[in-house]
Amino acid sequence: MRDLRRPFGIAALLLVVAATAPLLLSAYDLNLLARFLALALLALGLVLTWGHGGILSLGQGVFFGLGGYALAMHMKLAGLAPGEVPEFMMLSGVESLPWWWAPFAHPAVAIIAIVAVPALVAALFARAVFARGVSGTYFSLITQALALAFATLLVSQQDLTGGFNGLTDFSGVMGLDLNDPGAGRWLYWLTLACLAAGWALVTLLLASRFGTMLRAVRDGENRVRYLGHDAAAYKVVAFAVAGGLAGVAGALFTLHAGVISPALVGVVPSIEMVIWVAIGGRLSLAGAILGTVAVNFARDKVSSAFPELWPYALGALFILVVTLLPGGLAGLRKRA
Amino acid sequence: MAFAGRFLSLAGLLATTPAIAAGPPVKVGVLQSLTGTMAISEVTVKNAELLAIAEINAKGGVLGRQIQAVVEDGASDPATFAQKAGKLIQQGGVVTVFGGWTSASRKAMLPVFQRNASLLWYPVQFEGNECSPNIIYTGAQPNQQIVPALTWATAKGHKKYFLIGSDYVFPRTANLILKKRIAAGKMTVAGEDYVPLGGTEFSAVIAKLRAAKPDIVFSTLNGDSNVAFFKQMAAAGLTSAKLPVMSFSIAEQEAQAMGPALVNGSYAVWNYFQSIQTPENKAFVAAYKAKFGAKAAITDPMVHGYVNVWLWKAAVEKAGSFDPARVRKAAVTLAAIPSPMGPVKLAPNQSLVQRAYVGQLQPDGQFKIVSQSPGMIAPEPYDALAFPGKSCKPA
Amino acid sequence: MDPALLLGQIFNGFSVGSLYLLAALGLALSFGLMRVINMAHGEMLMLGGYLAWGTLQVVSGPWGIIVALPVAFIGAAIFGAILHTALIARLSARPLDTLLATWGVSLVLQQAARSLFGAIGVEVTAPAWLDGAVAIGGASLPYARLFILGVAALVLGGLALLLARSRIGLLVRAVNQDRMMAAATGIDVNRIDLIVFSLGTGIAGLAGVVLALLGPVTPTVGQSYIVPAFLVVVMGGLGSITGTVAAALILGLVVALSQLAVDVSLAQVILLVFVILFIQVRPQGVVASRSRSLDA
Amino acid sequence: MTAVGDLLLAVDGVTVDYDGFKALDGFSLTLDKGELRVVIGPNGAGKSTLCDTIIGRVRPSDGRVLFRGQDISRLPVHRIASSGICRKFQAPGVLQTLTVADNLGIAAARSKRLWASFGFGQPAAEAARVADILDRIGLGDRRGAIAGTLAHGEKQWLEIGMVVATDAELLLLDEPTAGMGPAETSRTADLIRGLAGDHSIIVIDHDMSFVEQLAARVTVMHQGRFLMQGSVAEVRSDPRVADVYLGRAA
Repeated sequence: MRDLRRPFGIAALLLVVAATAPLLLSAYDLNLLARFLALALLALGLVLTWGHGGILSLGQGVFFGLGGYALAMHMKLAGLAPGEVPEFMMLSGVESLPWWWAPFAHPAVAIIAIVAVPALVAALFARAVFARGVSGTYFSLITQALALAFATLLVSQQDLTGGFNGLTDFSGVMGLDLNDPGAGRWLYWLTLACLAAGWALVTLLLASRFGTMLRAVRDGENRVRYLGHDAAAYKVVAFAVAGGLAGVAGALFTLHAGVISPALVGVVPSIEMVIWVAIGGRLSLAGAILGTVAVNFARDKVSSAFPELWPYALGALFILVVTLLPGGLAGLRKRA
Repeated sequence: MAFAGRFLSLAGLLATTPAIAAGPPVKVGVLQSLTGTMAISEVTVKNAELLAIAEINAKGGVLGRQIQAVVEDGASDPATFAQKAGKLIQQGGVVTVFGGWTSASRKAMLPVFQRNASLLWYPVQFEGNECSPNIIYTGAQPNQQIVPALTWATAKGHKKYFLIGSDYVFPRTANLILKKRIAAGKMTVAGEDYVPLGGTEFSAVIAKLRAAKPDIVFSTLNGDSNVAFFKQMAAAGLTSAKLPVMSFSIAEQEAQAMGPALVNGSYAVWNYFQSIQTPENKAFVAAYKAKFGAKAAITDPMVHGYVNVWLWKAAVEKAGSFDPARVRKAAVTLAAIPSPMGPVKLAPNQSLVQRAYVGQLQPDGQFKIVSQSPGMIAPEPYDALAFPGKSCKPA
Repeated sequence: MDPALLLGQIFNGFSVGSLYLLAALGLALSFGLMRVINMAHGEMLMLGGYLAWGTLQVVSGPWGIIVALPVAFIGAAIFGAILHTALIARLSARPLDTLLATWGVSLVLQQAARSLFGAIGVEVTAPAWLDGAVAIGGASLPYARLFILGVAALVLGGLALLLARSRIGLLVRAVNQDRMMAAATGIDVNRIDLIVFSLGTGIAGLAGVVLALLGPVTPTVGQSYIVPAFLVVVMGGLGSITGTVAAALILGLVVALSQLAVDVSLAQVILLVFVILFIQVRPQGVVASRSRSLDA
Repeated sequence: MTAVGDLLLAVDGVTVDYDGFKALDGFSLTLDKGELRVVIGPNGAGKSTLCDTIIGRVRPSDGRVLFRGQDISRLPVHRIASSGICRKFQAPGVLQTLTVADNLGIAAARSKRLWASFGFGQPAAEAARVADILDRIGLGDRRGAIAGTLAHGEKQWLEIGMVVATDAELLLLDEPTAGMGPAETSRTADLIRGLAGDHSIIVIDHDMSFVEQLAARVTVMHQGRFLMQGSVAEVRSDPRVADVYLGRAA
């Protein structure tokens, strides 16, 4: 067992720094920071699966989307009278609420679904693929196809999902009025709390025997199998945990952005999620958080000022970080 | 929201005091996709909006103040649009925003404008079914584009319609309306199919089309898919002479890029064509080409973007204030102002009263206007047949 | 069901399958040899498309498209050689990192095409001799699609001949069997990698030319075929040309036939579900050669 | 089933077919509890395939593999492994980024259940076992080293250690001395001899001096079939064995 005092100490320190943000930042920047911290929660899952498990998912947007849609469905239903359906359904000629929408009206169901649905889908998908011995590059390609299929499915079922426009225009959630000027601060605290909890969960997992087993599977999956362990099970669990984290990230992001749509869950956003972690450091939780926040702030600043340069910059980042700096920024620190 | 609204209108009151009449530049937001899949179309709208701002500035600005455009990139992503709209209003200090293209981007921005009691000027034809007090919709409502197209086709004697679209909200809603109206006219829908945005494989669609033998195809395909569709239609021997196609998303820019030979003879319905012969339009086309290159094609959404800025200027001057709440109240009571698309005015539901033109593509990449609506069409966000009982509550 | 429509869709299945095959063949070749996937493979299609367009600016006339084929092949192969030398050879032991780095290449190439040729794309006009269609049993088979089937068959035949008969083919097979052993017997394994990779990108260049007959050449033209091409590789079986051909045709037929019942969008979803179900039944791919778990 | 006497493993008429090439062709072999057996044969004789078949990495197209009287030839790999068979591969298969102690710890884990991994530290019995094995394989002072940084010979020992740590009843050692010098080889031979009795062991090798040091019964394979069986001396003097080796050399 590794000594956990140091990482928890550093995390506590970072948490104190993050807690000062509402005093220092404008409402807009605070919202932006909160949004990126929500994304960082997803990045933690990638450190677990990719960094420590050697499983590169190019379809993390799917689980992000499942969490986001779970909450968005709840918020769409929250303001409705019994028997009513959301406006987009009515406009598509759907007169009664589909059975699988109905449970989301209940806040507890929605909250559980935010974690459980993506985690369960991730587990079932991973089980189906890993149990047949398919891994490595194959797995990455299949996850990418999954992202494409999920986004396409959402778009094509417009009457049930809101289609290409996604779900938007939420008034409030579980007693919090999103139009209230103070709501942003509450959401920031909520995000920070979720991120801290997610960080603690992944840190403990990585420090436990599970973490050692996961790294062992990464190093030599068959070796571990010949030692009598069910290697695929560790990967399935890691993938499911990452899926659950992505789901929470998606739900928080939906709160901050006020929208969840297929554009956020497809092939391109899914692979960009990986670059945050690649830049921050695939083996470092702190690195992944910093990488996520840094890349997204850079996008916010650069893409408006130099729109035609941003794709070059992003592409170059992919190439350079992966070839020259596989440990990311966190790796740089260790090397120095 | 109530609190923020009151605060802003207080600020608005202060802003109207004559002392500020010749103050520092007033900031407006220009929010279009400069990157991503939509950039190709939206950059031209951005250009048109900036052209209008430059022209107004050259004539002395608004209420004696110059206009400063703050340009942001929506990156073809609804969440980014919402984020950047918030940035423009909260940090950029803009009094209004011009922008948006896809309905997805508009839907994502809508709550931001409502929450901040600000105003968005939206320039693109869309599926209707929305009226927010915080958005001015100048692009065609369904009854100003889709329905006139059907009226024209019916008059031409077409009875069997095949509906093909890219998979997003506008095509699906447009086709919902078309299906209701085709049924009401005792005509038939021969088939309906959707291709993912950007999709280029039409072999199956064309096979179904051949089997269904329609009189005309109504296409709500978008962007690259159009080129692939027409190419594969031509390869299958289905030329526009044999099977006419009416497109709702092909304008001069797309026609130019596709090679006019490919789409020659096909039809489109818009509220503006570059070929409109009025002094105002000639001046506008010349000014745009002078600024952005002689090869530029001018399209309907660009002109709506351009007109939006001028409407805003007129409304600000009528209101004597930059306050969004006062501006939008003034906007709907404006008298018609001249524009490249003819005199335009806003209806009480904050959409534009405008004419619909049916154009047929010529080998030079321009549309020949073959028909136009008998008069100005008042905008109706909700189609009476498809969505009975729905209407905009007056703001 | 209309028998003509069914017949037409079977033909379309082969037609779509031939496009998948041309897009996937290069990927499958280098994946079999090096265990890496080039995510910028779609941009090699794009490159082929723009080269076809460029060729037609110089060589107009009915046979321009025939000239464009070798131009695109050589151009894309040279680019592939550069890409391999500069990037992929350096990453060969890290297949997942290769995925990400080549994705970066793909972003840069797309944006470069945007900067050079404009976002809206360019238009390659099919020659008159490819206009029209032949009617068989009520179904219509466009000449352009028959031409593409022909190109795919020629590429396949040429490749089979090259691998089976030529000296380079022998070396490729040797490396494919056992890298270490081949290296130990004095074969320059890196050179073989380079040649196969360039050959693969060259084939993608050809695919770009024929795609230009069906649609516009845009900076993102490769993206619409690349995910199906990946699925072909997943389904085909490691390094097997036969498997790749079978997988491409099966997936082409799945897409075409499912469109008899659903729209194009849903057919794409069905495609993925089919592949996932398929690997449940046959994880080793259509043609089994080795275990799919790529470590020992 | 009928477990006769001390019989532990019976490979019964196994055929493995790789697309027409028979890597094993009706091969049979039996092994008693505690027995040390060496399997030799020229390259391509099917020695590694034999190990692969026993551990479940390849599936026989014909025949059975009985372990403690039970047919295991259809079980998944990890089930075979946890039933008491462990295999060391030709190329060292240590877990590169883990420490030496973690490598052994994973092998020594009593409970291979997933849920057992959600905890910290190591049960005392397992820790003691790891310490014991570290001493036996001579890596006591390298317990904290990252396995990937070990020298080649050390990796081989670590891997043998991992096989032993599983406490499997049957150990399959595929070329345990590949790449070792004479001194290391004889140390390895000592180590393996010390394990026999507690474990049944099949060693695959073709280094005859090493085989001699093991002083065990030898089974000779050729082209996937059983050729002969006997002591080292008997094997050395058998003309058929000379033929297959010389035949290859010629």
